[in-house]
Amino acid sequence: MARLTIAEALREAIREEMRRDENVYCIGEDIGIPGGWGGAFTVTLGLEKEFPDRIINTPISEAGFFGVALGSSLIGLRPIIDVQYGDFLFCAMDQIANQIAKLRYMSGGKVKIPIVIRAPVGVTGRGAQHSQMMEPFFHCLPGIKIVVPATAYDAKGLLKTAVRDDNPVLIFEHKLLYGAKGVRSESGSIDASSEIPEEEYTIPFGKAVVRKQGKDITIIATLLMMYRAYEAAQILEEQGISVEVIDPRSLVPFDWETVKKSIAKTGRVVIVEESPRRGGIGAEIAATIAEEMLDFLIAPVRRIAAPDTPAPFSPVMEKFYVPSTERIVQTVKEIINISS
Amino acid sequence: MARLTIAEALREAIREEMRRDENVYCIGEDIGIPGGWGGAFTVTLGLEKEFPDRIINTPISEAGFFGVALGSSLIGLRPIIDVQYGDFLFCAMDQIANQIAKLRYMSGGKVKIPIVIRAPVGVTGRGAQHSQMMEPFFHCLPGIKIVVPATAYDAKGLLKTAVRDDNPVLIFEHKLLYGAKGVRSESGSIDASSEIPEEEYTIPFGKAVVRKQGKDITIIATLLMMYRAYEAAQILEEQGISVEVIDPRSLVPFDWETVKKSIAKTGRVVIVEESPRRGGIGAEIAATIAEEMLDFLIAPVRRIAAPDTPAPFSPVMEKFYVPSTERIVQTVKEIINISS
Amino acid sequence: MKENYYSTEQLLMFYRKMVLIREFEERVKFLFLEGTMPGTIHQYQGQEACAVGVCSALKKGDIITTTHRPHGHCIAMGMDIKSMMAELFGKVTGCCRGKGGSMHMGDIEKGVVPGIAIVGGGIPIATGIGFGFKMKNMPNVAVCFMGDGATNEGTFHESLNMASVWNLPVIYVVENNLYGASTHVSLVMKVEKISERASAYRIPGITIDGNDVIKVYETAMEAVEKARSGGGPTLIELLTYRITGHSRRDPAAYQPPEEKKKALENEPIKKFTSFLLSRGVSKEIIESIREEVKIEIEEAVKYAMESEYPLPEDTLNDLFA
Amino acid sequence: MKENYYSTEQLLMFYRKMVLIREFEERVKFLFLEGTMPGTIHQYQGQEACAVGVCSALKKGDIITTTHRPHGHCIAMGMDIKSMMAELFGKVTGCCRGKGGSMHMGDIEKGVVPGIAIVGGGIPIATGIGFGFKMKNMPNVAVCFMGDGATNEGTFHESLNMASVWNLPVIYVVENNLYGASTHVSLVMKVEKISERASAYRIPGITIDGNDVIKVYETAMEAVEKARSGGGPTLIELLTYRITGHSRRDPAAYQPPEEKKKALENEPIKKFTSFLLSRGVSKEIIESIREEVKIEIEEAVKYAMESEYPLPEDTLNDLFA
Ligand SMILES: Cc1ncc(C[n+]2csc(CCOP(=O)(O)OP(=O)(O)O)c2C)c(N)n1
Ligand SMILES: Cc1ncc(C[n+]2csc(CCOP(=O)(O)OP(=O)(O)O)c2C)c(N)n1
Ligand SMILES: [Mg+2]
Ligand SMILES: [Mg+2]
Repeated sequence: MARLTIAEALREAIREEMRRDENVYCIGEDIGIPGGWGGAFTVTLGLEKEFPDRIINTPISEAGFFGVALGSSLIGLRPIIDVQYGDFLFCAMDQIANQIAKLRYMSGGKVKIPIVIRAPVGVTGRGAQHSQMMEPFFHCLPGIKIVVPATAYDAKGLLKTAVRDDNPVLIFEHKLLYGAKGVRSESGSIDASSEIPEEEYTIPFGKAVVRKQGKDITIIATLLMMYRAYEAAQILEEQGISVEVIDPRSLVPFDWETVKKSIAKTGRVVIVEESPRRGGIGAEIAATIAEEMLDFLIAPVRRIAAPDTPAPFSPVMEKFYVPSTERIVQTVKEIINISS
Repeated sequence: MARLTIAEALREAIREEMRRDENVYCIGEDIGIPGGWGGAFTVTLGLEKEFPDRIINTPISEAGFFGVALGSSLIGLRPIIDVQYGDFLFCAMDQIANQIAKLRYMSGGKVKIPIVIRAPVGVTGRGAQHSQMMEPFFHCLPGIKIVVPATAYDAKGLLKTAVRDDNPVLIFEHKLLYGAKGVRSESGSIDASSEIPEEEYTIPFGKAVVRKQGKDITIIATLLMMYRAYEAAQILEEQGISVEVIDPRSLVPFDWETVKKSIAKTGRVVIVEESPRRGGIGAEIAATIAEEMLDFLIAPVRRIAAPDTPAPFSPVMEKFYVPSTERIVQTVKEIINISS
Repeated sequence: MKENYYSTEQLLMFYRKMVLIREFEERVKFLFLEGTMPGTIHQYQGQEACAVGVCSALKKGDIITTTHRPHGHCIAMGMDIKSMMAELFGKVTGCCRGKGGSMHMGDIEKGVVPGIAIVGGGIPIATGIGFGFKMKNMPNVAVCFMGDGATNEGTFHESLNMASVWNLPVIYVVENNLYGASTHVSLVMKVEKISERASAYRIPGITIDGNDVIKVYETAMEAVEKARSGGGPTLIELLTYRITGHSRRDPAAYQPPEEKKKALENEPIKKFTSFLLSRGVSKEIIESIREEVKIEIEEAVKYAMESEYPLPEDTLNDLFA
Repeated sequence: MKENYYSTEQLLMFYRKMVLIREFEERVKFLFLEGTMPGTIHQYQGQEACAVGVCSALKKGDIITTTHRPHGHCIAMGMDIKSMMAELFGKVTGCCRGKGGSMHMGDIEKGVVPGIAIVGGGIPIATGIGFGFKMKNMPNVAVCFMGDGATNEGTFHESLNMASVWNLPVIYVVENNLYGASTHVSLVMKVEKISERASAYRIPGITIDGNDVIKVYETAMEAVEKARSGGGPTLIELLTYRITGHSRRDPAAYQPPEEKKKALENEPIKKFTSFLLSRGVSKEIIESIREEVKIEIEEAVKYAMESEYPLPEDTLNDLFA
C-alpha cells in the first residue's frame, strides 16, 4: 500500500494499462515533453521515458487530435486523450458529440470506439474559460459514459475500467483534487489521496459509494462537492442531523439503486453541484426522483448549485459562485425544519 | 393579414429588421446564392436581391463565421447567423459556448453581443448527424437565450425580438414545421402557418402560450411535440380528460408563472420532448416543479422523451424514437388512472 | 497516361465499376423521386472516375473515409450493393442495419468507415487511421475523401498538419466538383488550385483531371505506394463536376447552363467509353457490361424491397459494445 | 531600418512602453510568487517589441484581439495599468470589474477586446471586427495577436481564408516565441517560416525579427496602411522568445540553456537600449525612464491593493445587457 494523490494514481493506472496492452496510448498537448509538466496537471509526468512512442504530444489542434484518436480506435488502438482543461472540449465538440459518440450506433454496431477522454474541471481562479464543469454538456449526449472520481482510489480503479471499456468514456477530474505537486500545485487544493493497494483492481461503472451513512437526509454530490457535502454532514451530525452522503462516481451509467435505497430511508434529498443550476446533473437526478419516488419524499427535492452565470475571476465572487459547506449546512437545516 | 408558413414568416421578419436597422445582416452557408435555396430551408430565399451586401455567403467554416459574427457584433453590427442543421453548432461550439456566451460577462459588462443564431432541429429521416434536438446542449449554458417558435406567428414575433435584443439569442426552428416549399419541402411536415397581421409586432421572451385550456393535467411541449401534445389533448378530451397544453415558446427565459399556475390547477404534469430523456429540458422543468410545487402534485411528474440513443435512420425506428401522439395519450391516461 | 500497360480486362473493370456507380445512383434517384425511398440523398453522378481511380489503387486492409456523398466510394471499395440498397430503404439487412441511411453508409470489413456527414469531420478520422497504421507498423494506407468545400474547414488544416509532422500514410483526396452545395468554389477561396494548400504543411500537392480514371488511378497509385513505404502523406486534387443536384430534388439552378453542358461532354464515363472504343473494345462488350450492371442493380432493389425492416425496438441496440 | 527618420522622442516612447511592460510583468510575477496575487498568469517578458511595434502603428478606433498572454498588448494599446493591476487582484476597479482576471484582460474603449484565452479562439473574432469595419465602411483595421501554437488551430485556417476571400482589413500577427506551452514549434509543424502558411490563402506573409521594435513598427505600419486603404489582410510573423515561464511558476526546464542564453542576449529591451545609446541617448535618460516607470507601477499596485473587492453578489451581474 502506498498513499497516492489522484494525479499519481491516474499515472499509475495509465502506466499499468500501457504495460498490459500495447494498444493503449496517450495523446494530448504537452503530455510528454522532457523538462515539461506531464500535461497541465502532471498526470502523465515521466511516462514518455517508459513509452517513448506511445505518449503523443500534439499540436494545439483539439478537433484534429480527438479525430486522430477516433480514427486510431477504429483499427484497435485504445487512446487515452488528454485535454488540458475541460473547457477546451468545446473545440473538439463535433468530434466528440457527432463522431465519437455516434459512430458505433450509426454503423449498426459494427465498429467499436474504445476511447478514454480525460478532462480537468473545477472553478479555480482562472476565470470563465478555464473553470467550467463540463458534465452537463455531455450528460445529455447518448453514446458516451461519464466518470467522476473523487478519490485517488477511485481515480485509479475507474480509469483502468475506462481503458478496458470498448466504448467512449469521459473522465472528469477536479483541479483541486489532483494533488499535483511542485510548480503545478494548485492553491485551495483538498487532499484526495488514498492508500492504493499493491494488487491490481478495477472499479465497475454505475456503482455509487455511500461516503457516510445517515438516516435523516441524503446528499448526492461528486468531485469537490462531495468533500463539501461530507464536511457539512459532519457539522450537521454534531447538531443532531444524520446525513447520508452518496458519491455516484459515474454519471453514465448512474447507480439509481443506491440513491433510491437511501431516499427510501431518509425521505429527503439534496443534490449539490458545482455547475450552474439550470440544466445541471442535479436536474436529471431531481426529475427522476420526482417521477419515481414521489411517495417517499417527505420534503421537496433541493438542488444546491452555482448561479446561472459563467465563473467569475475575483476570489470574492468565485467563493460566492461555488456552493460552500455553509450553504449545504444551511439548506439541509431548512429542509429538516420544514419537514419535521 | 396573410397566411404564411414559418419559413416565410421568418423571412419577413428578417426583411423587416434589415430594413429597419442597417446593422442587421445575415451570415451563413448558401443563404443567398442566385439559383440556390436561401439556406437549407428557404428562410433567406431571395433576400440577397434586396440586400446584396448584407446576405453573406460563407465558406464551410462554422467556427470561423460564428467568430466573424461575434467580432462584428463588438462594433455594433447585429448578425443573424444561419446554420444549415442544428447539429453543426458543435463545429462552432467553442465560439458559441466559450466566446459568444461569455464575452460580455468576462468583460464585466463592458461589451454587448447582439447576435441571433438560427438553427433547424428535428428528427427527420437523415440519420444521427442531421437530426439532433440541440436545446439541452445550450440550456445548461449561461449567457445565451433560447427561443423555440412553433407557429409562424410566433416565429416572426420572436425573431424580431431576438434581433433587437442586445444579447445572444439562439432560435431553434423545426424542420417539419417550416413549411418550406418546392424542392426544399419536407416529407412528414405539419402545417404551422399562421395569419400574420399587417402591422408590425414583436413577442416578448419568457411568455408561454396556453395552446389549450384544461383542468385535469398539464402538458408542456415545444415545437413539433406541441402539435402532438395538442392532438393528444383533443383525443383525450373526447374521452373525458381535460388537458391543458402549454407551449413555453422560450426556454431561456422560461415562463414559470404560467406553468405553475397551470399545475396549481391540474396537479398533474407531463413534459414531452423530442430529445433523449437524460438531461433534456424536461429534467429541468420536472426538477423545478419537484422543488417548488411538491404540495400541488397529485401524481408524479412524467417525462415523455426519445430514448437515450442518437437518432436512427430507418423510418420504422425513427417512428419509435420520436414521442408519438399515442404515447402521450397513453401516458396521460396512466397518470390519471393512478391518481384519481 | 500509361494506357498501353493496361490489359483490356483491367480497363473493363474500371468501366464496370464506374457504370455500376452511375446506374446505382440513377436508380436511387428514381426511387427517391417517386417516393419509394425515404430520407435524403447526395449523389455521385459525374465523379465516378475519382472513386474508382483512387480505390483501385488500394489493397485489402487499406481504409477510406467518405462523406455525405458516399455511394460512389462504397461501391468502388467493393461493398455489396444489396446491403447498400437495403440501407437506403432502412432495412435490417442494410450495411448499417438501417441505423445509418444514405449519409452514413459504410462497411468497415470492406475498408469503408461509415460515412461522416459533417463536412470536414472525416479528415481527422482518416488521419487517425493512418496514425494507427503507423503506430501498429501495419503496411496499410488511409484515404480521406473530401469535397472542395471541406478544405475550408479547420479540421482540414489541423489534420494535414499532423499528417505532415508525423509523416503518416494518408492520402487526402479532394474531389473538386466546383461547388460546395450551391456555392461556387471561387466565392470561398482564392487559391487557384486547392492543392496549393499542401505547401502550408510541406506535403506534396497535385492537381489532375479527376474525370480521367486512368490518370486518377496512376496518381493515386504513386501516392499510395509512397505512403505505404513510409514516404508520408499526399494531397491530390481531382478536378471533376457534379452532374446532378447537390441533394434530394435540387435542380442545381445555380450551375450556369454553359458550365453544365461542358461538364456533360467531359463526364468520366463518356470520356472513358470513347477511350475504350479507340482501344478497340467493341460496343457490344460495353453495352453488355451496362446491361449486366443494370440486372445486378435490379436484384439489389428487389433484395432491399423484400428485406425486413428492423424492429422498432432495435432503436435501443448498438449504442454500446 | 529607417531609424534615422525617428525623433528621439518617438524612440523613447517605444522604449518607455517596452520597459513599462517589462517592469509591470516583473512586478506581477513577484506579487504572484509571493502569493499576494490570485489566479494564474501568462507573462510577456521578452516579447515587448512585438506589442509595442505593432500597436504603435495603430490609430484610435483600431481594435486588437489578444490571448491568454495579454498584459503586453494591453499596455501597448495604452490601457490604464491601474485598472489592469486591479483586475489582476480581482478588484472592482479592474478593467473587467474583477470578472475577467489575467487571461481576459481588455478594454474595448482602448481598442482591446477582452483576452480570449482559448488558443485560436480570437482569430475569427478579429476577422469579424475587420469584417465589420469593412461592412460599415469604417477606416479602421483589426489586429489579431496570436502565438506560433495558435497557427495549428483550425480557426487560423478558416479565418485567414475568409479574410482573403472578403479582402478584410485584418493584420494577423504571429508572435513566434518558439514554444506553445512546453512544446517546441519544430515538433508541431514542418514549415520553416509560419508566414509560408499565408500562401494557402493568397495573402502576403512576412517573417521578421520580432525583437527589433523599429523593424516591427515599420512592417506593421506598412501592413496597416495597406489594410486601411482596402489592400486586404497580411500575416506577419515576429520571431521572438519568451524569456519567462509559460505560466505561473513554470521554470521552463524544456528550454535548452544555450537557447535561453542566446535569447537573453537578443532580448528586445537590451537590444533597443544599445541602439538608443548608439544614437546618443544618454544613460541617465534611459535610467530615468525606468525609474519613472517603476513609480508608475508602484502606484498601480497601491491603487489595486487599496481598491475594493466586488460584492459577492456582483457575480450575478453583467450576464445580459
Ligand atoms: C459542418 C457542416 N457544414 C455544413 C454542412 C451542410 N453541407 C452538406 S454537403 C455541403 C457542401 C459540401 O461541399 P463539398 O465539400 O465540396 O462536397 P460536395 O458536396 O461537393 O461533394 C454542405 C455545406 C454539413 N453537412 N456539415
Ligand atoms: C484551445 C486551447 N488549447 C490549449 C490551451 C492551453 N494553452 C494555453 S497557452 C498554450 C500554448 C499557446 O502557445 P502559443 O500560441 O505559441 O502562445 P504563447 O503561449 O507562446 O504565447 C496552451 C496549449 C488553451 N488555452 N486553449
Ligand atoms: Mg464540392
Ligand atoms: Mg508560442
